[in-house]
Amino acid sequence: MIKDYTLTVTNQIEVADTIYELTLAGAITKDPIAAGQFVNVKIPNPAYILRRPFGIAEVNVAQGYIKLIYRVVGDGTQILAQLSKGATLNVLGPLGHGFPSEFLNQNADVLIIGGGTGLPPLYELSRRLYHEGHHLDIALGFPNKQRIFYEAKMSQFGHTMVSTDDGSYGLQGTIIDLIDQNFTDKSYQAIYACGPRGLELAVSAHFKGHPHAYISAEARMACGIGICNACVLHTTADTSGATNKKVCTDGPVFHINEVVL
Amino acid sequence: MIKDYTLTVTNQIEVADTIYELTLAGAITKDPIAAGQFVNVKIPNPAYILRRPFGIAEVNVAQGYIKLIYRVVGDGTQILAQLSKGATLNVLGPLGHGFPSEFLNQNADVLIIGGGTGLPPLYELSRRLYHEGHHLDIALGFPNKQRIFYEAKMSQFGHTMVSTDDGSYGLQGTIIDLIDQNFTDKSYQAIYACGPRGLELAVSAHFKGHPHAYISAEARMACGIGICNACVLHTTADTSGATNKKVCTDGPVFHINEVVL
Amino acid sequence: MTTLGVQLPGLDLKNPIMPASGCCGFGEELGNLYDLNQLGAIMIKAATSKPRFGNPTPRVAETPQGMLNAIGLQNPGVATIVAEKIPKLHAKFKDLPIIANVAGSAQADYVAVCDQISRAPGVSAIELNISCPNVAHGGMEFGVDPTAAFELTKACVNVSAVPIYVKLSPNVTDIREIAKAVAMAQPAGFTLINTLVGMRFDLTTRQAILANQTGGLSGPAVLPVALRLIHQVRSVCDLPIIGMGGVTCAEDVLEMIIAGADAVAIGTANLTDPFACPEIITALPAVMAKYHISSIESLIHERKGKLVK
Amino acid sequence: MTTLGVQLPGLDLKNPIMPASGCCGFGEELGNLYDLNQLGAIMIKAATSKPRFGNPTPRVAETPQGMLNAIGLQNPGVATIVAEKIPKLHAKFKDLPIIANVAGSAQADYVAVCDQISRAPGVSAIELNISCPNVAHGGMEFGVDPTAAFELTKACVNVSAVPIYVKLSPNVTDIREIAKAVAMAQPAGFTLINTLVGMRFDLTTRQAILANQTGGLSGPAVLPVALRLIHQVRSVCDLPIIGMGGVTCAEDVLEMIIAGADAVAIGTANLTDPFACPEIITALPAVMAKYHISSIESLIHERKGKLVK
Ligand SMILES: Cc1cc2nc3c(=O)[nH]c(=O)nc-3n(C[C@H](O)[C@H](O)[C@H](O)COP(=O)(O)OP(=O)(O)OC[C@H]3O[C@@H](n4cnc5c(N)ncnc54)[C@H](O)[C@@H]3O)c2cc1C
Ligand SMILES: Cc1cc2nc3c(=O)[nH]c(=O)nc-3n(C[C@H](O)[C@H](O)[C@H](O)COP(=O)(O)OP(=O)(O)OC[C@H]3O[C@@H](n4cnc5c(N)ncnc54)[C@H](O)[C@@H]3O)c2cc1C
Ligand SMILES: Cc1cc2nc3c(=O)[nH]c(=O)nc-3n(C[C@H](O)[C@H](O)[C@H](O)COP(=O)(O)O)c2cc1C
Ligand SMILES: Cc1cc2nc3c(=O)[nH]c(=O)nc-3n(C[C@H](O)[C@H](O)[C@H](O)COP(=O)(O)O)c2cc1C
Ligand code: FES
Ligand code: FES
Repeated sequence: MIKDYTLTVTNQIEVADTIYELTLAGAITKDPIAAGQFVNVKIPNPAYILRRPFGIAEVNVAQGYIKLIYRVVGDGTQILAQLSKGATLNVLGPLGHGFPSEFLNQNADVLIIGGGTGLPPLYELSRRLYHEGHHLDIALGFPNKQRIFYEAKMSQFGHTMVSTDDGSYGLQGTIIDLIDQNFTDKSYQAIYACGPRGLELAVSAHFKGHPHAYISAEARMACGIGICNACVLHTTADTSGATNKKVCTDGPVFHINEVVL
Repeated sequence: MIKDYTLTVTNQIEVADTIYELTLAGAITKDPIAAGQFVNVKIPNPAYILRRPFGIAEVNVAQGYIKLIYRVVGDGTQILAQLSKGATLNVLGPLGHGFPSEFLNQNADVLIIGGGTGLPPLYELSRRLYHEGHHLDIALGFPNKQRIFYEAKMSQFGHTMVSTDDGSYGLQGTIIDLIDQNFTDKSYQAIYACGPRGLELAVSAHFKGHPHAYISAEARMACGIGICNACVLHTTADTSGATNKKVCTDGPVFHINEVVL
Repeated sequence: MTTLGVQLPGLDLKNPIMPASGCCGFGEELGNLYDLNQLGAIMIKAATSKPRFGNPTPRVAETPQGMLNAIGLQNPGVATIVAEKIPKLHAKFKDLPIIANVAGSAQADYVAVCDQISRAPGVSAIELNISCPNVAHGGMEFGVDPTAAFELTKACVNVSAVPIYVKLSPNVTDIREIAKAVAMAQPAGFTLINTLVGMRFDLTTRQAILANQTGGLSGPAVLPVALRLIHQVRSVCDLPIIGMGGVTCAEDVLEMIIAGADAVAIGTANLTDPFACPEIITALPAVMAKYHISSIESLIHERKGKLVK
Repeated sequence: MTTLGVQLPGLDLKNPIMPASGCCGFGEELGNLYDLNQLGAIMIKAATSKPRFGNPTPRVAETPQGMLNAIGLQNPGVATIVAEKIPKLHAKFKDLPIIANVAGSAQADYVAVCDQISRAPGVSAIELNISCPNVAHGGMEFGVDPTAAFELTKACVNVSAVPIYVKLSPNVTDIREIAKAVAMAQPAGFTLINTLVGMRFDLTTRQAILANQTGGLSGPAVLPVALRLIHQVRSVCDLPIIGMGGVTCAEDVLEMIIAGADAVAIGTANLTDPFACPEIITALPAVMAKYHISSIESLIHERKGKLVK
C-alpha cells in the first residue's frame, strides 16, 4: 500500500565520490516491497515542491529499514546529502512495479547489468535472486574509479566485473564491451539492467528478442503515482502514441520490447 | 556598521503565553548598538523571502549576545519559536536609530510606557538609563495576565505598574488610564513609549507638545535599510507627502510630533 | 446547511475542495489511496475528441515554489473516457460529483466532446478548458480572444446536458474583458486560473528543460496572481467561480474564497502530496473556527455583502 | 574582453550585474554597505516630474518565494533627483554607470523627465518604465498598448541625451507585439520584466493586505515567467535586453542570459540580502567555470549562434 511515510535517517555514508548511501528506518518495510520499486522523496526544504524518485537499494524487514543510494547531481540531492542521523524524511512509496522473476527456473542463470546510480535497485534484486539460489553474473559500469561503489557487495552474489569509461579501473570501455568480452559463454534466462539511457538503449539492442530482458527506465517525474502524465513513454507496439506507458506506475521496470526509450 | 551577522541561538524560553525570549550570540555586539535599534531577521525557512524586524531587547557586550523578545503571530514567528540551542540565524543589523537620551539632565525623571511586545527595546533602554542614574517610572500594559512578561525585570529599574485590558492583573484599563491614575505627580523630562498603534496614538495625544516624548513606530517592512520605501510615514510638518520618513532608517524612534502614525 | 457545504449550479458540494484537472488523472490512482467520496468533487483530466499522446518529454520542471508542466493534454480520447474512465470512477464513488474537463483545437471538437461527455452518467458539470498553454492550436488561443471565447462557450452551452464552467487563462492583459464576453454566453460559472506560461533552461545544455520549450507554471508561486485574477473576475461578474492556483492548505482555501471564489480546486499540491485534498478538508473546520468563520456559505455571503463593484 | 564584462549601448559594464530600480533607492544606503564601483551599473528608483509620496501603507506583503509591493513610485521628483541624489551618487562612485528610471502619468511628463535626467552627469542610460502596475494612471497603461508604447518611446528617444531601454510589462497577452511596436521607435534596448500583478488577503480582516489592494509580484516565484518573456522578446528582436525577475544567484544570472538577456538586474534579492549583488558577482566566475563558460560575452555569442528565429 502506497503511503507517505515519515522515515528516520539512521545512517548516511559517502560510498564513493559524490555518491551517498542513506539508511531510512520506519514503517515502510511493514508492507511488501518488490525489488525494483522506488520511492518519491520530499526534499526537506520547503522551496522545492517536486519530490525526487530513487530506487530502493535494500530492504531489511527484520530491522525495519530501507536504503537508498544516490548521486549528488543537483539541488535536491545536495540537500539530501546534508541530512544527518535522526533527521526525518517524507517518503512516498513503495511505487511502481519491480523486476519480474517468478518465471525463473530453479538455479537459473541471470545477468545483472548496472551502470552508475542505476545499480541501487539491482542490489536488492541480486540479493534476493542469490538467496533464492539463482546464479548471477554481474556487469557493472562506472565513469571512473572514484565513482565505483558496491563492487564488493555485489561480488557476494555472483561473478562480478567492472568497466570504467576512462579505464581507471577494470576494463576500459562500455558495459556492452564488458559483456561482449566476458559474459558471452552462458545463455541467461533473464537479463536485468538499470543505468543511464545510453546503457539501456545498448542493452535493448544487444538483447533484442530475448524473452526476459528487463530494464528499469528513468523519467522526469512529478507525482510518481500516475496522476500527472509527466513520465510517459511511447510503446513499441503503438508509436502513434494513443496508448503509452507511465514509468511511475506501469514501470519503472519494462521488458526491453515494451517501450520506446 | 550594518552587517548580515550569523548568530547562534544560545537560549530560547517562553516568557509568557506565546511570547518567547531568544538569546543570540555572535559578533553583532562588537560594534555599538543603541537602545531602540532593531534587527531584521531572516526566517530560517527558504519559502520566506522577507525578513522580520524585531527590537533589540538586551545587549550584553561582555558575554557577546543580544536578546529578542517576540510574540508568535504568524508563520515567521512560529518558525522562530521552534529554534533550539545551537541553531544559527541570519540577522541584519543593528538598524535604525535608537531612543535619544543625550539631552537628559543628571538623575532625570523619565517615564517608560510599554505595551505588549512593544516592551523589548524599552528593556534595554531602561537598563541603560537606570545605570546612568536616571529615575524611571514604568507603565506596562498587556492584554491579560497570561501575556505579562518582564514585570520583575523592569521593576529593577524603577517604580513599575501594570494594567491589563481585561483586568486579570493590575489595573483594569488602558495604559493611559494607568498613567492618569498613577504617574501624574512628576513632570518627566522624557517619555519613551513603544507598543501597538493605539497606544502610540494615545501617548502622542496625551503628551502633545512635550519636548521629549518619543515613540518607536511599527511598519510593514521589506528591506529594513531604506532602499525599498515600504515603511514610510507622512511627516506632521508636510502632510502633502512630498517629504516623509522611513521607519527603518529615520526611525523607528520618532518624536511624537514628527510623524503621522 | 453544513459547515463546509457549497451549492453551485449542477454541483452539490459537501465541501469546497476538489482536485484540479490534470492533477488527479481520472480518479483511479487517488481512489486507491483514499475514499474519494470525501471530496467536494473531482475535475478529471482533459478530454479531447481523439486520443492524444501529448508533448514529448521532459514534460515537467521545477521552479521556486512552483513547477512547469507541458503535458499537452494527453488523454485517451472522449470515447474511451466516456466508455471506461468515467463509469469506473462513478461506480466506485457514487457520491462524487464529476466535473469533466473539455479541450480541443477547433470549436467543432469542443462542441462534440461536450455533447458526448455531458451525457455520461456521473458527470455533473463541464469545465471548458479554453486556456491550456501547452498545445499548438486551440486551448489558450480561445482563452485570450473575447469573441472566440464567447462563441465557443455559447456553442458548448447550447449542446451540453450539464452546467458549463469556463476555465480562464491568466495569460491575458485584462481578464475582465474575457470574463465579461464569456458571461454573455451564459455559462454556469468560471474556473480559474489555468497555468501561467513559463520556461526554465539547463545550464549544461543551454537548452530549455522542457521538450516543448514553454510550460505552464503552477503551485504556490502563482497564488498571489490567482487571487488577483479571481478578485478581478469577481469584481465584474456574479457567476460562481471555482478558484485554483497555488493552494496548499486550509488557510489558502479561505483566502481564495475571500478573494472571490465559491469553491477551490487543488492542483499541484496533489503531486507533492497525494493526500493533500483530504488533509485540507480535515483541517478546514479548525482553521475556520480560528478566524470565526461559521461556514463556507457564510464566508461567501459575508464577501457578497462587502463587495464594492 | 574581461570574463565578466559586457558592452551595451551607453553602458560599459564591468560585469552584467546591477541592482534593479526600486530595490536600491538612489544608491545611498547600499553605498554605505559596500563599494558600488563593484557593480556593473545601478538602476536608481523611478523619477517623476513632481515629487510623489506614493501609495498608502501597508505597501508590501509576502507570498511563497515572492513578495508584493505597491510603493507607487514614491520619489522626491526629478528636480531633486538631478540636483541632489544623482550628483551625490556619482561623486562617491565615479566608475558606476547610472541608469535612471523614468515614470509618469502622461507622455509629456515622461518626455520632460527624460530630457532633464538624461543630461545629469553620471547618467549613462534611461530605463523607461512603462510598466509600473502600482499607479492609477500612466505606467502600465502605456506598457500594455503597442501604439501608446511606440509613441511614448519615440518621443523620449528623440529628447534623451543617453540611450533608452524600455521596461516592458509582463501583464500582457503577447509581449512580442509590444516589443515589436516599441522596437520601431528605435530605443537602445529593453529591460524586463516589471512585476506581475497580484493580491493577498488577510483572513482576520477579510481585506486585501495592501492598502492599494493589488501589488506587483517579484522574487524567485516569477523567475520562470521572466525567463519565458525574455525568451519571447529575444525571439522577435535583436536589441539588447537587461533581464530581471526572481534572480537570486549566479546560476539564475546565467540562465537568464541563456534565455536571451545581455545583462541582469537584481531586485527583490537586495531586500532579502543587501549584499546580494556583490555576492553574485563574486560567485559568477566559479559557476561559469563549472558550466564551461569562458566569459559572459561568449555565452551571449553562443546563444546568438543557436537562436532559431
Ligand atoms: C524511477 C527512478 C529511480 C531512480 N533511482 C535513482 C537512484 O537509485 N539513485 C540515483 O542517484 N538516482 C536515481 N534516479 C534519478 C534521481 O531521481 C535524480 O538524480 C534526482 O531526482 C535529481 O534531483 P536533484 O534535485 O539533485 O537534481 P536537479 O537536476 O536539481 O532536479 C531538478 C528536477 O529534475 C529531476 N531530475 C533530474 N535528474 C533526473 C533524472 N536523472 N531522472 C529523473 N528525474 C531527474 C528531479 O527529480 C527534479 O524534479 C532515479 C530516477 C527515477 C525516475
Ligand atoms: C521596528 C520594528 C520592531 C519590532 N519589534 C518587535 C519585537 O520586539 N517583538 C515582537 O514581537 N514584534 C516586533 N515587531 C513586529 C514583528 O516584526 C512582527 O510581529 C513579525 O514580523 C510578524 O512576523 P510573522 O511572520 O510571524 O507574521 P505574519 O503576519 O505571517 O507576517 C507576514 C508579513 O507581515 C509583516 N508583519 C506582520 N505583523 C507585523 C507587525 N506588527 N509589524 C511589522 N510587520 C509585520 C511581517 O514582517 C511579514 O513581512 C517589530 C516590528 C517593527 C517594524
Ligand atoms: C501536471 C498538470 C497537468 C494539468 N492538466 C490540465 C488539464 O488537462 N486541463 C486543465 O484545464 N488544466 C490542467 N492543469 C492546470 C490545473 O488544473 C490548474 O488550473 C493549475 O495547475 C493551477 O492550480 P495549482 O497551482 O493548484 O496547480 C494541469 C496542471 C498540472 C500541474
Ligand atoms: C519594492 C520594489 C520597488 C520597485 N520599484 C520600481 C520602480 O520604481 N521602477 C521600476 O521600473 N521597477 C520597480 N520595481 C520592479 C523591479 O525593478 C523589478 O523589475 C522587479 O522587481 C522584478 O525583479 P526581481 O524579481 O528581481 O525583484 C520595484 C520592485 C520592488 C520589489
Ligand atoms: S510521474 Fe506523474 S504520472 Fe508518472
Ligand atoms: S523597510 Fe525598506 S525602506 Fe524601510
